[in-house]
Amino acid sequence: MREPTAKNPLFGLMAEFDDGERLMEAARSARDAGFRRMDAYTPFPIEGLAELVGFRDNRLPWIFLAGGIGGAAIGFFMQAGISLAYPLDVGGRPTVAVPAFMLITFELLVLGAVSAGIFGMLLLNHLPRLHHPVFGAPNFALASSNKFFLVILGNDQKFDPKKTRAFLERLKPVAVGEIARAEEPE
Amino acid sequence: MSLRDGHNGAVGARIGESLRGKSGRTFWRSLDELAGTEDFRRFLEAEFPSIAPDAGSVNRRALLKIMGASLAMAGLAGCGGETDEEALPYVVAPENVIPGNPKWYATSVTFGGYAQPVLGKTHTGRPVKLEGNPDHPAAKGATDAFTQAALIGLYDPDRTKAPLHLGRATTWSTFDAAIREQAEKLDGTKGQGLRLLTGAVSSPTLQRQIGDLLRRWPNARWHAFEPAQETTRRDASRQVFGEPLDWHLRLDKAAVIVALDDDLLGPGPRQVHHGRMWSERRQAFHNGKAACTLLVAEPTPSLTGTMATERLVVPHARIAILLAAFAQALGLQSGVQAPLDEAAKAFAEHALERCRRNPGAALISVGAQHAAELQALALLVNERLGALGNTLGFTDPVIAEPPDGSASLEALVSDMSRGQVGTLLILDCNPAYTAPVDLDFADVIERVPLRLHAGLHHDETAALCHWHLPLQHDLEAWTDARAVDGTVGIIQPLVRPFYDVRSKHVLLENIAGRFDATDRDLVQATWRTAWGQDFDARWRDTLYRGFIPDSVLPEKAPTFNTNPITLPQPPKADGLTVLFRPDPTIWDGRFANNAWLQELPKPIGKIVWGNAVFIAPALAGKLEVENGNEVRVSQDGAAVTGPVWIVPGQEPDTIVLTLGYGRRISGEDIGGGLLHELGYDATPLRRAAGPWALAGAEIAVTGNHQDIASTQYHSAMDGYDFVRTVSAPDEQAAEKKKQPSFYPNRKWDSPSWGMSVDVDLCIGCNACVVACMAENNIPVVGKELVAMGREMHWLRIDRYHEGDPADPAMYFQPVPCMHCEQAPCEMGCPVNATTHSPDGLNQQIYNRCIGTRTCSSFCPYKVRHFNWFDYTADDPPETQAARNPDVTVRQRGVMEKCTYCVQRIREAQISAQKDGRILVDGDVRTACQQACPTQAISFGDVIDPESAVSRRKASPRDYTLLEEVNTRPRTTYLARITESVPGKAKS
Amino acid sequence: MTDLTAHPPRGRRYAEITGEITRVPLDFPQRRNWWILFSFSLLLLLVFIVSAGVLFTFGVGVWGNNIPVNWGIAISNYVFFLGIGHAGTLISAMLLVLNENWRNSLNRFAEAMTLVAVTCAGLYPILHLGRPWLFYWMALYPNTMTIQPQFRSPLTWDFFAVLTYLTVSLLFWYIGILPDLAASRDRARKRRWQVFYGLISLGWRGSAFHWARWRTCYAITAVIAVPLVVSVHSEISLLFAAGPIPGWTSTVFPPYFVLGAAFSGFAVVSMIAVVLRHAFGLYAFVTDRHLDLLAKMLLTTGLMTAYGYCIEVFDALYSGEKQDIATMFDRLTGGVAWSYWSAVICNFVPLQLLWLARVRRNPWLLFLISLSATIGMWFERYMLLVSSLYRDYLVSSWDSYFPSFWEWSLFAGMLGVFLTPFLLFVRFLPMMSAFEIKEAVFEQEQEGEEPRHA
Amino acid sequence: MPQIFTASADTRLRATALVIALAVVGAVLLGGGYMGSSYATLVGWVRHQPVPFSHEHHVGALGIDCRYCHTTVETSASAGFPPTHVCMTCHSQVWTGAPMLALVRQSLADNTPLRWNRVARLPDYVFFNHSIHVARGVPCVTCHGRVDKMPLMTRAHPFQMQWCLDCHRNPAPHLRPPDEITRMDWSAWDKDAAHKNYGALMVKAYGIQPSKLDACTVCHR
Repeated sequence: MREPTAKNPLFGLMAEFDDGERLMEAARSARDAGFRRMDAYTPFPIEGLAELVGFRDNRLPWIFLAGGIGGAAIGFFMQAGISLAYPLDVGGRPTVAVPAFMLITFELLVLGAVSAGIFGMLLLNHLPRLHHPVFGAPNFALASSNKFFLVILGNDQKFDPKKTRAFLERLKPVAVGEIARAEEPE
Repeated sequence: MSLRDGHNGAVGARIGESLRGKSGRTFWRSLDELAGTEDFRRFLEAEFPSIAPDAGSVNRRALLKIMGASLAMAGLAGCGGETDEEALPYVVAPENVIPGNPKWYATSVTFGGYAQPVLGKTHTGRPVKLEGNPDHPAAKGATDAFTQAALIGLYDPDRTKAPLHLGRATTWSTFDAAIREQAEKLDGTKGQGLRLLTGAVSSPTLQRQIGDLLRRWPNARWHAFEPAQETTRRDASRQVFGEPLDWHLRLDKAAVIVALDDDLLGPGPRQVHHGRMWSERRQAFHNGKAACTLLVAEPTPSLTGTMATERLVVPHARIAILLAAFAQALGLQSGVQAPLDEAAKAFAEHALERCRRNPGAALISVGAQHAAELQALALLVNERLGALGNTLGFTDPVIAEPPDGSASLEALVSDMSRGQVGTLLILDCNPAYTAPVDLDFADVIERVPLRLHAGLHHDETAALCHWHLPLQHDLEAWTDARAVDGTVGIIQPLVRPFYDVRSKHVLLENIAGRFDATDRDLVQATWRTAWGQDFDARWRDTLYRGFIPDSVLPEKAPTFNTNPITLPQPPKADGLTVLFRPDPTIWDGRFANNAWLQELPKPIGKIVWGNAVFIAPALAGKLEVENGNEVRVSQDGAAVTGPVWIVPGQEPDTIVLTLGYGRRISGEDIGGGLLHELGYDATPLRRAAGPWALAGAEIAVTGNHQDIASTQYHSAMDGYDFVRTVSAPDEQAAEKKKQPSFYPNRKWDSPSWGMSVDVDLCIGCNACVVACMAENNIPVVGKELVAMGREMHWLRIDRYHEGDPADPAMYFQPVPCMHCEQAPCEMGCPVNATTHSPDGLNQQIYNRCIGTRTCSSFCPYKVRHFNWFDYTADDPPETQAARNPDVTVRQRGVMEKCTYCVQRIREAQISAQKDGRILVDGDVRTACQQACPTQAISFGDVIDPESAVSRRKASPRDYTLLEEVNTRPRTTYLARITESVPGKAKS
Repeated sequence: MTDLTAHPPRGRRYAEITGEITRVPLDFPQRRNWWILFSFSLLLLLVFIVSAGVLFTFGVGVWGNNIPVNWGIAISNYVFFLGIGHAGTLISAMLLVLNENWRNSLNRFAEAMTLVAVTCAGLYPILHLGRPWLFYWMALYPNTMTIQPQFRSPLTWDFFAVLTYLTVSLLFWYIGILPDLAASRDRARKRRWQVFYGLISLGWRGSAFHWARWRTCYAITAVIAVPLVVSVHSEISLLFAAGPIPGWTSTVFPPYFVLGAAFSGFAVVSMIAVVLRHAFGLYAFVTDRHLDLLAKMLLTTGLMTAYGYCIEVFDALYSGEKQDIATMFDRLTGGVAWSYWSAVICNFVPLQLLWLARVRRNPWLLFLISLSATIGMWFERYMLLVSSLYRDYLVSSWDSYFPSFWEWSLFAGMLGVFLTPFLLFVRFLPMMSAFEIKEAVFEQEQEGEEPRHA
Repeated sequence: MPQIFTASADTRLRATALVIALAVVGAVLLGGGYMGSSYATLVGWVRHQPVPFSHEHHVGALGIDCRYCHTTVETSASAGFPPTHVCMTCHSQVWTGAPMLALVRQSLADNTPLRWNRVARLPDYVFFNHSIHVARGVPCVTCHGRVDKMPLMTRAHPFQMQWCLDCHRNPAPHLRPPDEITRMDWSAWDKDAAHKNYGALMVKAYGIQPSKLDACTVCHR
C-alpha cells in the first residue's frame, strides 16, 4: 500500500478508539463505505484487522522458502565443491560424504530461511522508519499501549477532508484528528 | 638447565648407500682437514658461540638461527611464519661439505670401557644422529638406548667447559706448568706414590700409554674400577683354568639357555650383541629351523625373564642351590645340599631334560653379580653339557686386567689410607659416588696430597680433587676401544671439541710431562707400530669401516684343572634380601645428566626421572603400601629411604634398589641442582664384599609419600588381548576376515607403507624409543609433566603382565602410530591438519594444526602427543644444534605423533629419483627399526608381496591391535609364542 | 495483585500491563541491588579476562589436561552452557507453535538467557585451542593455502551449528522484543531514552500491515527454530558419539543430550523467573500458575533425562562390547564415579518433590530444586566427558585428570560473561512480552462475546 | 505528541547503514587484496644488501652460469650461497680496487662471512629440495624469474602454497631439458613446435604422478 507523499495536502485523518472491537467495526464500516487506502494502529496484533484495512500481501512465506532453499544449496555445494577442489583422503571417508554433509546443509538451510524471512519482513514493512507522520498525531504515543487508531489516508480516491471527518465521527471514536502531511527531509 | 630442556635429535638416511657412495679417503680426509684448518674452528665458533668461554655476550639463539638459515636447515624455528633472515655463506668452503646434505662417519662411542660401533651423521659439522654400523660383527647395525643417547651427551651444556683448580676456573697453561714440575719430581722418584685410577680400559692406545708410563716410572701403579663388571667370571676362570679369561656366550648357537639370575638381554654393554644373537636364533625358530628355549630363574623380573619360555621366581640365595642341583644331576659335587621346593624341582627337571636333548647346544649362565665359586661351578656344568667351544667361548680379557685384578680399588684405598699415595689421577670414573660405602673412598682420598680428576662433568669425585680436567666426549675425540667381542674400533671425531677440553690420551702424556702430541698422533702411533708399512692403507680402511676387521681376540681352548669347587654355604634366609642393580637408563649415574635417558621409562615399572624401592605385591600387601609410599630399607644402622614401586613377578622377600640416583652434587655442578632431588642413593647399603646383594635387611613404612613419575600406571592386561599369544610359530593368532565397512574400499598402489612389530622378539630395551627421540626432535618435558601424563615419546613400549601377580606372564609391546587406513583422528580434525597420504601415511601437518585435540580424543591407541607448552624455544644453543634439520620443530599448541619417519621416506624417494632407481625394499628404514637389536620392527611397502614387511604380515601370527575398532591399522603385530609349561597356570 | 493473564477482569486497561513492564527499565526500582550484583559480575568478568590472559600467554598447559584426557572442563562446560541455552528458544518457539499463552510471561528473558549462554558456550572451544589465534581456520574463507575446513569433522558441524543457533536466536529474540521497545519509546519521558528506544525499535508503529507480516514471520521462524534446537544439541553430542571411544560411541547420545539440555535449560529459566518476579514484584505476570507449569516441564524433561541414564546402561550391557561394559561399570564405581552419582542425586532426587502441587507453587523450593538440577547437569557433562577419556581402550594409556586452578577460575569468569550482559538486559530492556500478554487478554475478552457478522 | 526524530533522521540512518556495509565489504576486499599484493608476497621488493651484487651484470651481461656460484643446486636441498672465496676468484683479477667490493675483500681478509639478506626463502616448516626439481628439469627461471634482468635481486613469484600447488598439480608445462636448466630465456624453445608435448612426455618418462605431488608430506614434515 502506497502512503501519501508530501504532495498530498494531508497525510490523513485519524480516529482514536480505546477498544479493539470498536476499531474492527470502524475499519469494517470504512471498508463498506468504500475507503480503500487506510491504516490501523494497535498495541498488539488483532486477528483479521489487516485484511479489513486492505492487506493483501503473502510474499513473506515465499521469501522464507527461497532463503531456505538458497541456504541449503549453498551449504551442500560449498562442502562438496571444497572437498573436490582439494580431494584429501580423510580417514578413508568418501570425498563427497553426503550423510556427513547433511548437518551443515541443514544448519545453513535454517540460517538462510530465518535471516531472509526476518530481514524480508522488515524490508516489506519499510523498517527502519524513524520519522513518520503518524508519530506527530496527538495521543499516538498510546498506540503502543492502550489506544487503537484508524487512519484514512489522504491519497484515497474518496478522501475529502470534511466528508471523511464527518464519516469518521459517525463511528463514535474518542477523538478525530488530522495528521499533517509528511515533511520533506531538510 | 639442560635436564629440563627439550633435547632434540637428528635424522639418518640409508646407511649402506651413504657409506658405499663415497670413498674412504674423502671420508676421513675431509674431516681431518676440516678439523685442522683454523677457519673451520672459526666457522664452528660462529655456529657454536658456546665454545668461546666469553660468548655470554653474543646472542646465541640469533647466531644459531642465522647458521640454520645459511646452511638451509629448516626446522629450527618451529611453526613460525616467514621472517626476514640473513644468510652467511662460508668464506672458504670446506671441502666435501654440502650444506643440506648430511655426511656419515664410522666411529664408536664407549660404554663401560667397551666400544659401541656407530655411524655418525653430521650436518655441516654438527653431529645430529648416531646409527648402528651394519658391517660390525658384534652389533650388526643395532644400537642400545645408551648409544643412541650419547649424541645428546656430546651437546650437554653442563659439561665442564674449561679446567678447574680448587674449584676455580683456570687455563690449561697453568695446569701444564704445574704438571710439568710434578712430572720432574716423579722422574726423580721413579713415580713413587703416583697412582692412576681409570674406569674399564679396552683401548689399545690407553693400554700402551699406561704400559709406557709404568715402564718409565716403575713405582707408579695403575688401578681400575668399573662399578658393574664381570670380574667374578674372570676370577672363576682363573680358578678353573688358571688364567683370567672373558666368557663369550654364543646365544645364536644355543637351543636351550638356562639363565640363573642372569639378565643376558638386559641393559649393559653386551645387550646389543646378546640381543642380536638371541633374535637370530629366535627367528630361526620362527621359521622352524631351530629350537630356542630360554629358561630363567630370577628373584626380580628382568628383560630376559620377560622373554623366558619358562620363568622361576627364586630368591637370590637359592640360585646357588639351584645350580648345585644341576651340578649334582650331572655328577658334580659342590658341597651344597639343600632341598628344592616343588616349583624349583620342576624347573630344574625341565631344564636338564631340555639340555640333555640338545647336547652341545645348551648353555647355563649365572649372573655375573654372583660369587666366583658359582661361576666356576657353572663352568663345570657347561663343560658337562658340552657347551664349551660351542655355546660358550673364551678369549683373553677384552677389558685390560689391572695389577690387583678385581680387588684393584680396594688395594688403592688401603694404600691411600696408609698414606702411600702422593699423586692420584682419576681418569673418567667417579668412585666417590659409585664405590661401595665401606671403602670410605671420599674420606681416604683426602689423605692424598695431589688429586687430579679428569672427566666430562664436575661430579662427586671432581669435587674432592684439586684439579678437575675436562675430557673430550667420544664423538669429538680420537681414540680406540674394543667392542664386547674384542673387535677394535678406531674412534674418530664427528666434530672437533667446541669446549676447551682435552683427550685422555693427551692428558696421560701431560702427566708424563709431554705436551706436544695430539690425540690423533697418539692413536696413530699405536697402530703404526702394530701395522708397520701398510699403516696408511689400513688406517684409511679402518676409518672408513669404523673398526678393524677380524680383530677379535683369538679363541682359547683352556684346560681344566680338576680341583673340585665348593660353594660358600648360602646365608640363612632370615629377613629380606636387598639386591642392587645398575639403573636401566642412567646406569651407575654416568648418564644422570642425559635428559633423553632420564625421561626414558625404565623397562620394568616404566618410571622416569628417578628410582624407587621395588618390592613384590605380596610384600606390599604385608606392609599395606601402594606405589609412592615411602619406606626405609635398613641393615645394621645403614639405611636407604625411598618410594615403593610394586613389581609383579618379584620374589616376595626381595627388595631391589637401583644405582645412579640421589646424587651428592651441588647446584653449581651438573644438573643445576636437579640431580640430587631425584631418587635415592643406594650406596649406604652397598658393601665391598658382596656389592650386589645384602641379606638380612629390614623394611619399615615411614608414612610419607613421594611422587613417582611413570608413563604407564596400569600394566595388568585384564583379560584383553592387546598382546596375543600362540603356542607354536605356525599357529593362527587371529582369523583373517575382511571386516565390513561403510566406506569405499580404496585401492592402494605401491609403495604404500606399513609396519610389523614382532612382540615375540621385542625385549623392551628402549633403543627404538631413544632413536625416535633423536630422529624426530622430540622434546623432553621433565618429571612434573610426565607425572601429569604429558610425555612426548612418539613410540612407547607398553608392558603388560597377565595372570597371578606373584608369577605372571610378562610382555613388551612397542606402540607407534598405527597409521589407520580409516583413521578416526583424520575424521575428527576440523582443519585438515591430519589427513591420509596417497602412500598410506597418516600425515600430521604441524603448521596447519590449531590444537583442538579432537584427533587425540578419537585415537583408540592414544599415540598422539600434544605440545602443552612451548617446549623448544628456550633450548640452549647446544641442544638446538643437535636437532634434526629435516624435521619441523613443533610449536606450542600443536599435536604431534609418529610419522613413520616420513622425512626418511621422502629423502629416499628423492635420491632414488635423482639417480633414476626405483625404490627397493630396505631403502627406507625407520629410526626405530634401524636401532632395534632384535629386529623386532619391520617396515616397508605392504603392497609389494616380496617386501620383508609383507612377508611378516603374511605370517599366521600376524594380528591387529584393537581389531574390533575396525580402523584398519597399517602397524600390525606378530603374536608372542608361549610354549605351554606343564604345572603352570596361564590365565 | 491479581493475575492479569489468566482471568483478566473485564475492561482491565492494557495500559497497566504495558506500564508494569516498561516501568522496570524506565524508572528502575532496584538500582542499589542491581549495582551490587552488576559490580560483582564485572569482577567475575575481570577474573575471566585474567584467566584467559594467562591461558593465552602460557598455553593450554596451565590447565590439568593431558593425554588421554586432552579435553577437560572447557569442553564439558561448552556442552553445559549450550544445554542451558536451549530452554529459551525451546520455550519461546515450541510453546508458541503449541499456542500456549503462558509462555508470554517467560519467553523474553528466557531467550535473553539463551543468547548469553550460547555466547559463553561459543567462547569455550576457542579458548581451549592450542593455538587460539588461528581459530578462524575453522571458518571458510578464501586463502592462499587452498585449504579449507574439513566438513566431516564434528567440530566443523558444531562451529556451524552454534553460529546458526546464535544468529537465529538473536533475530528471533529481536523481532519479538521490537513492539515492546516501541512501547518503551512511547512511554519514555527523557529525551535520551526516547532516542535510545526510538533507534532500536526501528520506528515500529504498530500498523496493521506491520502486524500482519510480523505475525507470519514470527510464526514461521518459531516453526523452523524447533528442529534447529534439536539439531544443534544433537550435533554437539556427535562431538563425542562420532568417535570410536567406549562410552561415547553410542546412538542414544543425540536424544540424550537434547533432553538433558532442555532439562538444564528449564531449571535455569525457573530460577531466573523466581528471582525476577521477586525482585520486580511481577507477581501479576509470573504467577504461581506459571511456576507450576515450569515445574511440570522440569519434571517431565527431568524424567526423560533419567530415562536416558537407564538406556545408557542398557545400551552398554546390550552391546556386549567388553570395553563398553567396562567403561559403564567404571562410571558407576570407578575414579570419577563421584561425578556420576552427584549427577544422579542432584538431578533426580530433589526433582521428585515436584510431584507435589504445593512444592511446584512454592517459588523458593522450586528455585532450590532447579539449582540442584543445574549443578547435577554440570556433573553429568563432566562425567560423560572425563569418564570415557581417562580410561579408554588400551590399559597402558590410562591416566587421571585433575582440573587446575586456571580451569576453575576461567569457569568462574565465564559466569561473569553470563551475568553481565543479562543484567544489562534486565536493566535496559522490557524483560517480558507486554504486547503478547495484552493480545492474550484481548482474545479472551473476545471469546467472552458472541461473534459478530459483517 | 512531537516527533522524536526529524524527517532527515531516516536518511541519515540509511546512510550510516550503507557506510557500515561498504566498510565491511571494503575490509574484506582489502584483506584479500593485501595477501595477493606484493606487500605480503614481497614480489619485486629489493632488499638492502651489504654488496650491491647485480645478477643482471653477472648473469645477463657476463653470462656466468648459475651453478658457478650456487654450486650445490644439483646435489643438495639448498642451492647454496657462494663463499667469499668464489667472488674473489675473479675479483682478485678484475675490479681489484673497486670500493664497491671493499666488504668482500675484507670478508676474505679477516675471514668473516658476508651477511646477505635472503630474498627467496620459505617458512621453516616447508622442506623444498632444489636438487630434485633441477633433476626433473624445472628451470631456475620458473621460480626465481629473469634474474638476468634484475640489477638487484628481487622475488619473482609469490612463494605461497597456492603457487607451489599450481605447478605440483600440473607440472608438465614447466618441465624443460635438465641440461639447459639454467637458461633464462625459453621463448625460442617454447616456440619450437617440436617441444609442444615435451612436458607431457617427460611426465610420463619420469613417472611423475601429479595426483601424489600435492600430498601434505611432500613439503611439510
